Amino acid sequence: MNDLARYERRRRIMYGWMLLSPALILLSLFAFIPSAMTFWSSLFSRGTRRNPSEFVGAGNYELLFADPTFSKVVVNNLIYAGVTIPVSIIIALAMALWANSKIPARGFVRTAFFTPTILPMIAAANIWLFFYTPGLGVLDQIGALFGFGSVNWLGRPETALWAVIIVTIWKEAGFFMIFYLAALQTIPPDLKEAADIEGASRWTYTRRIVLPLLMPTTIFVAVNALINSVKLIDHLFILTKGGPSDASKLVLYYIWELAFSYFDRPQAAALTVMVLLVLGITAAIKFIILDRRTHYQ
Amino acid sequence: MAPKRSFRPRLTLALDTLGAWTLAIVWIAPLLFAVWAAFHSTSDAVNFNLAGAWTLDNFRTAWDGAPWLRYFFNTFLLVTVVLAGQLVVTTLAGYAFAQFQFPGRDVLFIIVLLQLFILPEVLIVENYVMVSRLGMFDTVFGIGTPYWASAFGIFLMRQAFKSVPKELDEAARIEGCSWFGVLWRVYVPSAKPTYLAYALVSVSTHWNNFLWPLIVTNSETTRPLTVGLSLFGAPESGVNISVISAATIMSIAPLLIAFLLFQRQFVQAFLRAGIK
Amino acid sequence: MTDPFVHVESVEKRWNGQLGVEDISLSIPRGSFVALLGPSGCGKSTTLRLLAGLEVPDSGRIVIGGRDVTASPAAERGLSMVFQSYALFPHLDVAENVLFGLKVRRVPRAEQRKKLAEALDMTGLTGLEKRKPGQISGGQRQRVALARAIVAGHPLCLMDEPLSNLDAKLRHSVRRDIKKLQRDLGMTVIYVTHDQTEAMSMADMVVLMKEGRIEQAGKPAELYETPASTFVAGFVGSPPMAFMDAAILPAGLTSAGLDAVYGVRPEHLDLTQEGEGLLQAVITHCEYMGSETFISFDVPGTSGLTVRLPGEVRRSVGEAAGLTFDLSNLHAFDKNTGYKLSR
Amino acid sequence: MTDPFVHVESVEKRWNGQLGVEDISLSIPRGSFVALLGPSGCGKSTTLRLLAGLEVPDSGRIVIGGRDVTASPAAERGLSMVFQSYALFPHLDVAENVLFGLKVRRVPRAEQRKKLAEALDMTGLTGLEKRKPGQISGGQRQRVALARAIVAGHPLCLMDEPLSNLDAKLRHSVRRDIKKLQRDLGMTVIYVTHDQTEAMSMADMVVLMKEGRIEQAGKPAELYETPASTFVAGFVGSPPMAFMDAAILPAGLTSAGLDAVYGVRPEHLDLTQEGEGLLQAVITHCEYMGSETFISFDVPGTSGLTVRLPGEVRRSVGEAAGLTFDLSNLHAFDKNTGYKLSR
Amino acid sequence: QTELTMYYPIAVGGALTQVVDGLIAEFHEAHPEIRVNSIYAGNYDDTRVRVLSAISSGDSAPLSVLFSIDALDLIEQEMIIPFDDVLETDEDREWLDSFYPGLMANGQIDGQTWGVPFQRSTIVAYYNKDMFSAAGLDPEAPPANWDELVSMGLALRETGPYGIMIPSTGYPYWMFQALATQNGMELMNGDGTETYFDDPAVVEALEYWVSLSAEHDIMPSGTVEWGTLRQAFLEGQTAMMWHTTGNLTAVRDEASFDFGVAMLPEKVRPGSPTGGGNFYLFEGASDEEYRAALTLIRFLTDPERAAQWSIATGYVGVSPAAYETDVLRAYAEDFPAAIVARDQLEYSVAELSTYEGARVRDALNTAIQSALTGSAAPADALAQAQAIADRLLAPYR
Ligand SMILES: Nc1ncnc2c1ncn2[C@@H]1O[C@H](COP(=O)(O)OP(=O)(O)OP(=O)(O)O)[C@@H](O)[C@H]1O
Ligand SMILES: Nc1ncnc2c1ncn2[C@@H]1O[C@H](COP(=O)(O)OP(=O)(O)OP(=O)(O)O)[C@@H](O)[C@H]1O
Ligand SMILES: [Mg+2]
Ligand SMILES: [Mg+2]
Repeated sequence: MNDLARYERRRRIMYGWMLLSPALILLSLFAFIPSAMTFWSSLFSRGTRRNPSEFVGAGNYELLFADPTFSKVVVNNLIYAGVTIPVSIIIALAMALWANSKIPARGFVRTAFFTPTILPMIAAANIWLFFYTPGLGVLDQIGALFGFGSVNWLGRPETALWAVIIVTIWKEAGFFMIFYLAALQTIPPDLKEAADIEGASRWTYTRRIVLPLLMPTTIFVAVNALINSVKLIDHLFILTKGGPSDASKLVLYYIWELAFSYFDRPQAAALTVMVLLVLGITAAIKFIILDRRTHYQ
Repeated sequence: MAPKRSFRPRLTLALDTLGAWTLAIVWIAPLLFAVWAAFHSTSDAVNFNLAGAWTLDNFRTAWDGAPWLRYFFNTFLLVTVVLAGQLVVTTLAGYAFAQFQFPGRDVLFIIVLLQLFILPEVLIVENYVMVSRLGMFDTVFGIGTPYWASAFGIFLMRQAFKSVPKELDEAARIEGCSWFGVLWRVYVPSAKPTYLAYALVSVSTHWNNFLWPLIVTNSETTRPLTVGLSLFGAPESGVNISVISAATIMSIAPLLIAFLLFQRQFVQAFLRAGIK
Repeated sequence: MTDPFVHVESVEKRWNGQLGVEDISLSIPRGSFVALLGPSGCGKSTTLRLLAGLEVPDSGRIVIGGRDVTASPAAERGLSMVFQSYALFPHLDVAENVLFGLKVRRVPRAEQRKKLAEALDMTGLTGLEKRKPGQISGGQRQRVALARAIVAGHPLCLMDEPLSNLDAKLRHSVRRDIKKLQRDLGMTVIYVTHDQTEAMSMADMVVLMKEGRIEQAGKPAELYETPASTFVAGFVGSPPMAFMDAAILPAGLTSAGLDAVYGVRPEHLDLTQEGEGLLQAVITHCEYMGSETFISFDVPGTSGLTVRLPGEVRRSVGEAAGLTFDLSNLHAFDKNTGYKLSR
Repeated sequence: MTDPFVHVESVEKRWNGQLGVEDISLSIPRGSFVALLGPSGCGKSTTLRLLAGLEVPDSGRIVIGGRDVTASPAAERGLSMVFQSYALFPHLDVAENVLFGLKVRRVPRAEQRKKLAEALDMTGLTGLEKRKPGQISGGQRQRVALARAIVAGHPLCLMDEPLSNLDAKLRHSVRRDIKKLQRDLGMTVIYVTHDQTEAMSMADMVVLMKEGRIEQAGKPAELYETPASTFVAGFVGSPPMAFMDAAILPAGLTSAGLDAVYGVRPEHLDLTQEGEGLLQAVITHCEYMGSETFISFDVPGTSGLTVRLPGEVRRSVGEAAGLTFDLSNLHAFDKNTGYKLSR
Repeated sequence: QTELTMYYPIAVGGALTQVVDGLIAEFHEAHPEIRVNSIYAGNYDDTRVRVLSAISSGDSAPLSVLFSIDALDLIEQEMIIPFDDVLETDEDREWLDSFYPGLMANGQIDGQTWGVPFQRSTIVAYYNKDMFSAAGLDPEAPPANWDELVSMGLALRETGPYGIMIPSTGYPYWMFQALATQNGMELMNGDGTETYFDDPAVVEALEYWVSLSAEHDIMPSGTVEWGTLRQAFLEGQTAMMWHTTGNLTAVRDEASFDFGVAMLPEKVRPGSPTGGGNFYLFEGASDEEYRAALTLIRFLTDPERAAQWSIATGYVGVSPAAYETDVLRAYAEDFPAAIVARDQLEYSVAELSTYEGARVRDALNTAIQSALTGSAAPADALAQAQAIADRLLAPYR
């Protein structure tokens, strides 16, 4: 009779792999093999007419570390991530709490919060370009009403990155709001009532009950925001192209530039490998540490 | 006479309303300005001439300025191809992960999840080589296939399928369904909210995707809206704000209108699918 | 004290014009155990939530402990509440859940510890302090909810179907524990349930509701023995009272006329040989319960005719039999309104 | 037919080495109603699922209708199943749910229509064809599940706690409907429940399970009147049998010696004046149930001593009383194994 | 029939597309045996990416218009072939000599010709005559040298608008090259292996640029956006702008005021770099395709077409013969601004072009922008750019 059980098991294994194969093949083609190839090509120098490609080991990485632009884009990206992640999370949370409360015209408020999310980043950047343009732009005109002088938001190294960051937050917050909203609606209303009866103020309820219960969502959103802080660079193409003097250049944009503008694929590969490494560590932290900790049920 | 609540809750409500409305207005303002600019001549737009005449000229200019119809069609085709592929691949994989016990499954699942972090955007260079090698350069499949095996989708489908009560599966089996019958008749219909939410995410993501299509498209016949818009918006010799606003409004209009019409369902789909 | 502890005066609450509850008036003495009983949707929870301050009545007055609290927020009414779903905070452990209210009120640490120990002891939860709600059983969760209500030390405790998520065996034992706690602490408990057994066995006073109104309020035995209407008669007791049209009874047997409908409880019906007795009937069900057997009959013009017989009685479905009863055990109701006819 | 319709032979199933069920042997005649009864986790569902073909046994043999089906998939065993959660497909309407199996098997349209009409009629669902499961009540959902089982026309129907999601009132009436359907259609039903009332009142044969094994199988009255062990005695009957150590009974009263424990049912206990009777006890609970009152007592060396008295009896908790009983109504069990001592 | 795919660096569907499409249609009429499939691929950078992508993925693209300064890198990547390999007749070779030498400079490397000029521009100064009048300046006498530029700028600033805007995004190095040239120094050697960013004359040029805003406040501080500058000029935010001649027609069509076009002012000499795109022939096509490509290039660069092109766009007519045509003469008569670019060609220099061109230019761009935005002193910024260039170019020396 044990044959029976064994046969059943084997059948399930076969089906399992069969069902997974399309996904696995595609993942290999467009994620795993390219990752490996990226690493491989980061070990060779660029081939030109004069200097054919040769194995250089860590050479590309050394070049990268010697490249002042590299440290500049890394710092930029750290600032970019360090600001966009917490700020968009906080704004998203506020939005969700408001969009979930019984205020008048809630539908309009929700729509307003969420609309930027569905715009292409390219379109959003076009719109914001209009905002930022010195002299002509809306920001300057508003500033002028209050007697401020014209500010060249995108043209000054001190402000360019911040201008880009604002666009990102504007685009992202509404999206994250939806996740918070979904999570808020899974909180049973009787928790609020129980807290009311115990005499908890709204603030206490929010801080002691709502925020902890939203923790898994916050982690999810934070990871997404982190991923976005690496991949959301579309607006750079319109707004600053990384300038002035690389003040708003981000890592992925630099990878693009290295590969497609400078034709330096090996350098691009080396930089890509480093980004993958950082993302991999993030993944490990998320799956191993955070996911375990937040499973309170 | 009806007993009334004390003053405090009403004050908080007023503050909440004020805060929410302010933020909402700030959030929607850029879009409103773009709309306004699109319907006014450039000088009226930049000088905030409120008395300025409304005009459709910018749209006419923008419309003549690029093969938008073609771009719309390309984008439409692209999101369709991407979504169709994703639905098939993620359904099968999600089903395997949710309902089949086999050795190595959990390791595989972690590997799949890893892909959440191996962003296609980061791998543009090698993926570009791969797509070229597969002969898919400058085709809609070249833009689409790398997104088919979406780890996010697989994760969602697995989640959705796992939440289908085991009894439904068993009831269907007792009634004579094969494994495919069970998938098709029980799991897929039960996961409808998830499919809907995922489809919305996928469509809006790929409607808006830019960097990858920028790299793998080369011609008008495949170029999606976003890339078209960026080319339109960055000519060598300078831009005209009103015309660009018009083009921008034009290219976001379909999705924006669809969203405004269906926003209740859109948000609801998200909430019901319990994505978190 | 002669004043009732909880006093509700013609309270009404509508949901967008639709009826929630209406004309609810109640006087509840201190220390009593009151059950709000009724079918689903009859307004039990609404009434309780009005008392708790989770809803504001459209009209009427609520007085608790001599203070008019009609417009006070929940926290100021000095009461605790146990929810059907327990409403435990899933991210807090048992101790934190129980102490939530004390922490909010900034009760000193030492006192918190003391009260916690007491409450856990009373509910038999000692040792589970550090578990999360997800890590304990349904019955234990129920006890945590109780402990949270106890620790606050309020004289009034509201409970909304606190046992309905437990299985039959557990329900029975927790029922006794709640009753014991209430008695030991001298609390006033208002208890919502749709299970008449629960209401009858626990309460000092049962308030039976129907469609947003109070149908009858009184001691359990009052409801059982002198039901005010066919609704009460049919709701209380298991198996419930059977009803017979006056028309099918032998003429002259009763005085109330043909507009009456008569009710009789299973224990007051007797089985006789076929052809004898007051009614002739056909057996439709025969349910053996161990200590007794219920036999149900089908007679045109009656509903729910059931006889309760001790021990095992073997009768086949479809068999014919006679039924008899003592006239003094009949309850007469108005056929149209359903209300009791005064004899 | 002398051969049993369903025959199970020493079936065993383990979960990763842990016991599921063991040594299950059953013979079930065609047309009978069998209840699998037992506490949570005792293996009732596992047994049923083995019969259904949803699990494969580790060893043993299952024969249904004379065919060895041990290795057949569920669909080929010619049976239908009703789940505790009803397992209705939420995206299909009532008619589609009922016809699901027929559609899968590509039964012709006209026949589908005919069978649907019949099944809906039998279960009283006519008119609800186009509703989704979410739009009908719990009781109606339960009926849809029944209709789906009926429409397949299989001679064997397995039910896993089909009533446990219904409330007390409804449970009682659906119980009767199921019993009637089974009888009218001549189906063989194997019915899982943890509610002894259900098992006792519906089944021709009750199989009481404990920790993966069959503890006692037989007619309901057999289990009630001659329980094979304290486990059976304590599980069947409500309130359950009370137990007394031989040591606390007046010496010489019984013959079995001090290693015995005696059981007595509530209906065989009588209340006497304080100081009289065989035992002296203190009242711990007094539960009024309408037609009867249960009074529980605390006596060292006993457990669950409860007296069943008709009507309302007012006694206060803490009062003392005497208890008496007829020796012939005592059940003697081995104190260590719990099994019945042959007199 | 021969199919030719040609990548072209303009935004799809813009005004220019129609002009190019018109030219191609004419070509199809004249040469029915050749079909040209033109792909408009945005700006120069985008187009270069497009072409290289297409070629490396196996598509054939025998000819394209790309940045004139990409030649060195394209050679280094072994992407293009010299025209000399395709030319067959003496007539062909004569044709190659018919262009302005200034425009050929970037395309001639190692004694061979790799690029043929087509969409070529140079920087000119556009000025708002109405504002000049308003500020009491002679609207027919734009600034001729640096000092005049400052003094006139100051006069103009009095009346409100900025005096001048020199764009510093997009192609800052290009604008800067004009200033450096005017100060008597070219930025690189002819082989593209040396740069002179830290030369004192070059530093002085950058200091002058910075002083326009920092010292004289006749230019806005920070960078000036290339893309929106035309708009700013048309909106009257500035009285003068330096911009490509490629904008001429657009400015003419949209300006609501009287404007003039002038050569750039001089310091020690007049000067402006050329710019824009050349035709290149790419590796991997068949002889037949190269012949067809050459036919097309010759067709598009013949004087009649070049004149037509120049009128429609404002780009420079690529050969002296173009300016001899009747159409262009008539046009120049009517609109003298149209020949300012040609006149300036006499003083023009090759655009900054080195090996590792994109990176070297980026380094310079960064230096310029940091100086303009005040985050580095011009001398330091340029020294750093020079260091980077030295590092990048070392392997090629
Ligand atoms: N928040 C609400 N909005 C609208 N109607 C409501 C709301 N709460 C209750 N109702 C309605 O008021 C009536 C009484 O509801 P209530 O919850 O008090 O019933 P209940 O007796 O507690 O029923 P159950 O036993 O099902 O809990 C019902 O008809 C219900 O539909
Ligand atoms: N799929 C499974 N994997 C592992 N163990 C299982 C599985 N199904 C059942 N078991 C174990 O087998 C034993 C019997 O379970 P079963 O579900 O048959 O109990 P049951 O009598 O139906 O209980 P309940 O009344 O709670 O439904 C239990 O100890 C249970 O933990
Ligand atoms: Mg309720
Ligand atoms: Mg079970």
